[in-house]
Amino acid sequence: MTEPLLRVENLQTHFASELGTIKAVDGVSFDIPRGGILGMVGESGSGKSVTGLSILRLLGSRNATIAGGRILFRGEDLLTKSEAEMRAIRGGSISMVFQNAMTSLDPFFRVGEQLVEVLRLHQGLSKKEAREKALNALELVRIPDPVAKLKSHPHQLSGGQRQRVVVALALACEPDLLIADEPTTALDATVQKQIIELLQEINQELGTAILMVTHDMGVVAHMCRTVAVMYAGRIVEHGDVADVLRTPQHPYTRGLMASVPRLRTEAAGEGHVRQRLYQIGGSAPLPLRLTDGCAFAPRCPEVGPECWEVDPPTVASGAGQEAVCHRRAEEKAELTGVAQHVGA
Amino acid sequence: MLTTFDRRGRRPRAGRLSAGLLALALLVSACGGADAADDGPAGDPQSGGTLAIGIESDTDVLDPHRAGGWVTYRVNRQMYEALVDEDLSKTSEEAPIPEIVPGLAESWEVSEDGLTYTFHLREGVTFHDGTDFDADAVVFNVRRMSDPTFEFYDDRSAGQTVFVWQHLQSVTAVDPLTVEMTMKQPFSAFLRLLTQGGGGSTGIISPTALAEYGNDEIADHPTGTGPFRFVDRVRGQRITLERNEDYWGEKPYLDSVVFRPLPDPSTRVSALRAGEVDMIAVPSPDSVSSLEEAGFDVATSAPPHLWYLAFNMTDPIFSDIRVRQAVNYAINREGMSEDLLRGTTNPAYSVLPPANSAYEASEEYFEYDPERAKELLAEAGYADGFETTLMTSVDGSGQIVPVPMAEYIQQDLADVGIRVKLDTTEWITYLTEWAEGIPAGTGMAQMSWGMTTPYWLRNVTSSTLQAPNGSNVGHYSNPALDEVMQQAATALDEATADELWRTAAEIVHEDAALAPIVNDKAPYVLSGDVQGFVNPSEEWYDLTSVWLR
Amino acid sequence: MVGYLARRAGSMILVLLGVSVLVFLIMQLVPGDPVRTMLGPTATAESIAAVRADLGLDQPLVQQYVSYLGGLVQGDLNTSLTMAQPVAEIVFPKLGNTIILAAGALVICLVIGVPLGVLAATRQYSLFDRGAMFLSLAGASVPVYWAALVVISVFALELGWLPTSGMYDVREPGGLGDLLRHLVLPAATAAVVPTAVIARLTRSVMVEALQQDHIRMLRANGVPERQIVWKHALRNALPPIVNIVGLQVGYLLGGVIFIEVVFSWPGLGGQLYTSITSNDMPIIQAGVLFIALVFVVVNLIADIVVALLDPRTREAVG
Amino acid sequence: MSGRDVLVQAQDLRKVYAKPTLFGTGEEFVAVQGATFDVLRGETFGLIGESGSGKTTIGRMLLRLVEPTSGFVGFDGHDVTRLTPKGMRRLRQRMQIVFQDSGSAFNPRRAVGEQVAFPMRQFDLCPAGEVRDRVVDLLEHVGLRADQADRYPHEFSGGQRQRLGIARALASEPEFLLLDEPTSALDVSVQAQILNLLQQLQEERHLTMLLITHNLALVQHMCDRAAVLHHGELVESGPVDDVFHTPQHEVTRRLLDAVLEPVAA
Amino acid sequence: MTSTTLGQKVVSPVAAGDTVAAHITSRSRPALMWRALRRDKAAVVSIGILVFLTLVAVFAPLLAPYDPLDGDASQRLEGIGTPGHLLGLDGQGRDILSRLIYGGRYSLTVAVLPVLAAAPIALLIGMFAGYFGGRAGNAVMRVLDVLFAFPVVLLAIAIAAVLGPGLANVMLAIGITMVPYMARVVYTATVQESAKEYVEAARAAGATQAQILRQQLMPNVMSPLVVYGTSLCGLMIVLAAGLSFLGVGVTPPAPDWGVMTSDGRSVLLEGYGHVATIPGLVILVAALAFNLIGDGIRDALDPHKQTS
Repeated sequence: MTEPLLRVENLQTHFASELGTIKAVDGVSFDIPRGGILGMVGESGSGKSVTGLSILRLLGSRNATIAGGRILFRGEDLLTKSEAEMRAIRGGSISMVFQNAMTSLDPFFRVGEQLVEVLRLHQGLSKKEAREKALNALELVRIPDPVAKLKSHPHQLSGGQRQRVVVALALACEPDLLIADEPTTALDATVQKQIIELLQEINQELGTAILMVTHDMGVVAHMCRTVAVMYAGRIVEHGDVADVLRTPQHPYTRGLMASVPRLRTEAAGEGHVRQRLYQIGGSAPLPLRLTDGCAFAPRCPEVGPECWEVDPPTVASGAGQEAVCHRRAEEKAELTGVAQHVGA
Repeated sequence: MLTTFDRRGRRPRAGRLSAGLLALALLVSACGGADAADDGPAGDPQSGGTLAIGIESDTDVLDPHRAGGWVTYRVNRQMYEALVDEDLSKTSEEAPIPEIVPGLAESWEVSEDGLTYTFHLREGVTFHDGTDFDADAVVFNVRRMSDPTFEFYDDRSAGQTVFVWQHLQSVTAVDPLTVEMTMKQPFSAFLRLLTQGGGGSTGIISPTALAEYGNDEIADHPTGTGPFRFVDRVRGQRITLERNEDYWGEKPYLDSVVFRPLPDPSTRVSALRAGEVDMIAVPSPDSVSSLEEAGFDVATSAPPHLWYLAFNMTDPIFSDIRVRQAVNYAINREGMSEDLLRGTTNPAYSVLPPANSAYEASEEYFEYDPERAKELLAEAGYADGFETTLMTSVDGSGQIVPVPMAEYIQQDLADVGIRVKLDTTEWITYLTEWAEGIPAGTGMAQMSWGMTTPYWLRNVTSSTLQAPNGSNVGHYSNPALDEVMQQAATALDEATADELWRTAAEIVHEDAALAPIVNDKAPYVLSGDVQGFVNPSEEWYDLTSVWLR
Repeated sequence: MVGYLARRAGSMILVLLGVSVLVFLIMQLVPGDPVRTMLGPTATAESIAAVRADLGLDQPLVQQYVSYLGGLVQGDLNTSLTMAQPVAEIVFPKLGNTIILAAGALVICLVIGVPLGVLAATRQYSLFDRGAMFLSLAGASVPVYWAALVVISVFALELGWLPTSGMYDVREPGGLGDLLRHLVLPAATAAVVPTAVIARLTRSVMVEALQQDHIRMLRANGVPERQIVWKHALRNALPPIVNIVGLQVGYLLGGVIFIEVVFSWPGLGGQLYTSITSNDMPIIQAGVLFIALVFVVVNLIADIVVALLDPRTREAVG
Repeated sequence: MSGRDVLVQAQDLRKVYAKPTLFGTGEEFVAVQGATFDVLRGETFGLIGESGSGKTTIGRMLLRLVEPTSGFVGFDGHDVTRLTPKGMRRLRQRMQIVFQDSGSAFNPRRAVGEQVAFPMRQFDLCPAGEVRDRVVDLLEHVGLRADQADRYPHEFSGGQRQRLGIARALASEPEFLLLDEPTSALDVSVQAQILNLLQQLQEERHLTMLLITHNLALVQHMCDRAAVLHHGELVESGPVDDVFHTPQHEVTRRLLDAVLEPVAA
Repeated sequence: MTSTTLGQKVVSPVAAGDTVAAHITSRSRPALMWRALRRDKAAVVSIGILVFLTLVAVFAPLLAPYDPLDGDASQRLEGIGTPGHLLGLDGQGRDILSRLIYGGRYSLTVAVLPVLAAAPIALLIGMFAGYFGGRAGNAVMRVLDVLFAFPVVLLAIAIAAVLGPGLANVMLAIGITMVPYMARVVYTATVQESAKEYVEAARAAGATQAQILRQQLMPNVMSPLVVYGTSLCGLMIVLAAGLSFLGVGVTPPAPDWGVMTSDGRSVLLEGYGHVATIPGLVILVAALAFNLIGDGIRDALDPHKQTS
């Protein structure tokens, strides 16, 4: 087994609040191999963005602390690095793009200036070299007329172009890992698709690994190889995208998949009866974890008495697909029981 | 009080230090080296140097005819001279009333009937612009102030100087060095009024300059005959004068004089302490003793100044003489002078200020006696006191510290049961309101004023000069007094006039028509470098004798 | 740009016209007769009436105003009632002095206020932040004239470092150096309140600027914090700072009266105060008009600077 | 479908804004142009478009919350664009709007119950004494608790606020409901709740709805007919099946193509 | 209802859900604000100080050791710690402590009353101009522009000069001067709030203009006004003191703190610093307290602070 590019082990990120400690990220572990694309999905407040920010130690707020775990990047624990070392990593070997393309660029500086600033910072280039590389970066993200765009201010670009510039900025120093935090959420559907395709192409061309944080299963389906589903600060299910989407194991994943309206492929015909969507009741909890038990229990259609009291176990199913659920554990136990019985 | 010439210290530093700054300040004074006290004889007067005077407000126009107020006159006086002058070289102690001495007129005669004044002009005098001074120049100036038919007649000058020229019939140049003025009626105060400068003054302006600059612009180009000539003026910052090398008389020692307006008393004192000015007018009473301690000289005098209250005779309460007497008895003038004003004033018991030919000490009137005041009030039917209003300004020329003084009076009157509300107004507004007469509901109004001529009394008590047509703001009316004052004003010789004025003053006292409070000592504070400054019995001074060590 | 300037100039003229009407109306109500003041207590009613007629003060209000405006259009600001001097000769030098004082204060505001606000914002809720903001609030709560006297007593009298008052040494009026020495204390005192205002505003816009997405993007790209703060965040925060600085000019022009009085600074504020109380209409009219003019122009410049600072609006102006 | 009559009618609607620049008004900007369509009684009509396509402006013009520059809006025979303010106020009882939850759809300083009650009082729909009961009924009907009536907007989650928005819109017992991106700010699980609620209510109350959205799947799920907007102009409209299966216009095709279905490749 | 398994009916949210705000907030908005304000130590201390000063002023006759107007000139200017006179005596020999105690009656009134009086006027003007915009609103704002171009202190002096000195007139002058500033705050808030959807919702629900203004906008534009007004109170004490300094303010011998400061300034440099400094510090403390409360209210109204 080769060492993964990024290995997150039992990450704990806590926020101090009046209500007590909010465990926004509560023991999250995952790997991203070199060149891999991991999708991290979940609803707002599930801890997926905090996970992304924790990796680069960009939490900002003074009441946020990384309370435990390890973040191994190329084998080195980022949590032990000094702030100066982290600065060299940020934008150098790991970079990040954020949700809001419209505001992710400094409106007061030209696109070129912003690219050059980052390039010179990390690669110690001369102005001229940096300008050349900036142009390369813009070409890389397939922006039309890149020479002119270098001289543009962000407001002169369309939303899609701006997000391309943001991606260019993130990729300028050819990082090994790109953390994309809902990079397409604020974009129109057509633009969203273009950006996703762009990220895929870059992944293929440069081998940049991507951590794709999103709430949109559609995005995951279209660009990720593996997926982790987060709920209340924990990963409740992960595995290959094909497996998880086709045969979701966790009740939450199942609910999520069922509650999204789909485009029908065939005409419904006149006077058809509209079907209701599946709905997960209630809303996402605050990850306070005052008691043990499954955080999804209050909303779970399959909830059993043990779900309220005992942390659910991790259950593997198929090739690397794992879910954290009492029900699945029971079912598996039954199956193995049957198998053993049969085998015996 | 005599000016002391030989106090120690030049530009001394203030002694008190705030605790936190002590160390720092010590350091600084150690580095700078404290100024050693250089006691010793003043030595002989020497020429040269620039004297900087911190004055209490910016000056009005530098046009002697138009200008009002003492502050401006103190500047104009150094550049302009009138036909007749006062001898300002003596302190109040040496000369309680400055003697009338020749100015631009070397001598003069008054006709028997008191109607004709003949002035013999000084020869060889030139204005600062080189124009010769002669009889035509005098006529030109007088007509500017008094003859509406004259081309250069100026109604503002006329308005300011009407008190001088009110009885003038005509003015003629008999010959180049003789001027004759004819009066409509005898006017015993005329010569004294020619020397005055509280309102407009009669300094002679170069006719050439007047013709060149016109009535309005002449103030920017003062051109007189005086010992100092105008250099420049930066409004709000300074007025600079320099020695007139062609002066006909004793030339000043000083190369130049700078008047620097510093309206805020604390700032004025600070500037003096810091050595930015050599001399200041009107120090705050509380600063005088500490300035003295710090080595500054204080020159006081007894100018014709009276800080007084006028009663509203139309007020039902104050129309009662017993009430007016009670107020007079109730005020502790000594206490005010000593405690509040720290000896910068003298208690005043006479309605005529000391620097006045008709003055006589009249302490028998209204010495502090609150019990007597209470009795009088009880007699008048106010055993429980009453409520009234005292109007006063908050600042102003010669007003000393009007609000604390009014508050002091307020407390004294409260002790005898009179509850006083203060109505305070800024000076200029106050002047207007005051000149309109004391309004109904207000019992008393405060003012400070005075002239070296007893004629002044008429201004504030004559029934013909009741406000708004005069300065009798309390609408006081006493036919007997009017009669005496009329006689005094038209008396042919000064002695007779003075006697009559004394009678008049007595009537005013008897009637308790006014309440004199204090006489200002007009203190000036000087650095030890300033020598030869004399504070005479006037509201102004002469700078020719001043020199710098 | 030209069209914009023309529009702004038009509205400026309207504002100034409004100011002049307002001044005119208010001054009609101020008690006190300037002519009485001019002529002193011994003047007779006739001489007062004569001077009033001479000055046109006996005409109906509207006519007085119209003739004033007529004069103004021809550049005639009239003559001071109390100083018998053309208004322009009094007002312009004093306006100049006030502008010098205000400019000095402004420099201090900017040099101290902006960095203070920036540092406080980067250390939000720290001891430094709380201390700086508390101090600036305290500064704004001090009666200025009292502070002025304390400052004089310490720096001019006790320490003797600087002159107590005035603009120049009266004996030997020096040049720029002399002026600067005299400027330090009054300007510093005048700067206290606006510095507090600017520091507080700077802090709050910087806090906001530092929370913007692109700042996070810069952090994610490893840009050093100092560069983020002083290059990017401050640049973004600058427009509201420029605007508030423009408004502070207004405060300084009119609010330095206390400073001018205590420091005997021969400025327009103190002059206007005296003129209001002495009812010297022509001075007040001109003085207030010119203060308003400077204020309006400064704020126009501030608006243009803001527009030029922001590339999104730059084309609209440039 | 031909049997149903037209409730809302838009004819050649046009809206021109003066583009605000830093310094006053600048050039004009055409937000909507030539918008013509009908909404039939009882149906759900979808208005599809990307950001800036003018869909929200059209919705606001139908309710005359924005004055059309020109064109005609009919509502059950009334000429909406010409009604007097008073007449318009009366008509508003029959047409209501549910906003995208932006946190500002409710007055932050008034209890939500009061805000839901407002239309009832305004249109005098029930005696004052019964308002409270009716509000509670309504809240419970949309899935909220009675005691929440006294709470303030910020005490609710996004999904709950959207329920409140629906309750308020229903308070005046309208016939027509304008849904302006009602779920675009919500998580998918909450979106499903809201969509189901809307469908349920439509059935119960025979509502006519106009759904403004950029989400094509939503339109297909909810709507009978739809129109596609592009740069302020209607490029295509018709029954949802037709529009989605035989798109006539390039814009529609592009939008369909961009839908990312959560289906493993 | 066919495909749903869980949602038999539309399901109520369960207790575990909702946002942070829903958990920690109490019932009403004012209570919530008070809760947030209480956490701000500076604001709490400031409120305490002002309550204390107010009580002292109210019960002045019971608390003051001496008559604030009656002095003993022979003891004048005695310093801090003079037997019987804790804070010394002023230039008239009056007990400074007693004057301070009574002074609150003037200074606190001057601070609060003009702002209270100007607020409704400013509210009316600002909301009118902000909501209706258009020509009338524009005209109103142009008039305000004129007042902005007019330096505040000068305007206050001019008005005070017109009205004459005295407590009531000072308050009137200050009140008038403040109207345009407060109106602009209201105007800005009104313009901002008017664009929000709840206003549109009210319109959609058939609200009249008057209802929108009164019920929807007013409560929302009030809060910036309250914040601004509170800070203004602090400024007003200082401004009123300044007017006293220039002689157009509260008339002596009223023991107004501003009057006391300006009384004492002539002896400030003469070794009697306490006369001006003590009331100056009280003004500083009171003004600071108002400002800190203003800050506190602003923070308390900030939803971010309420929930974090």
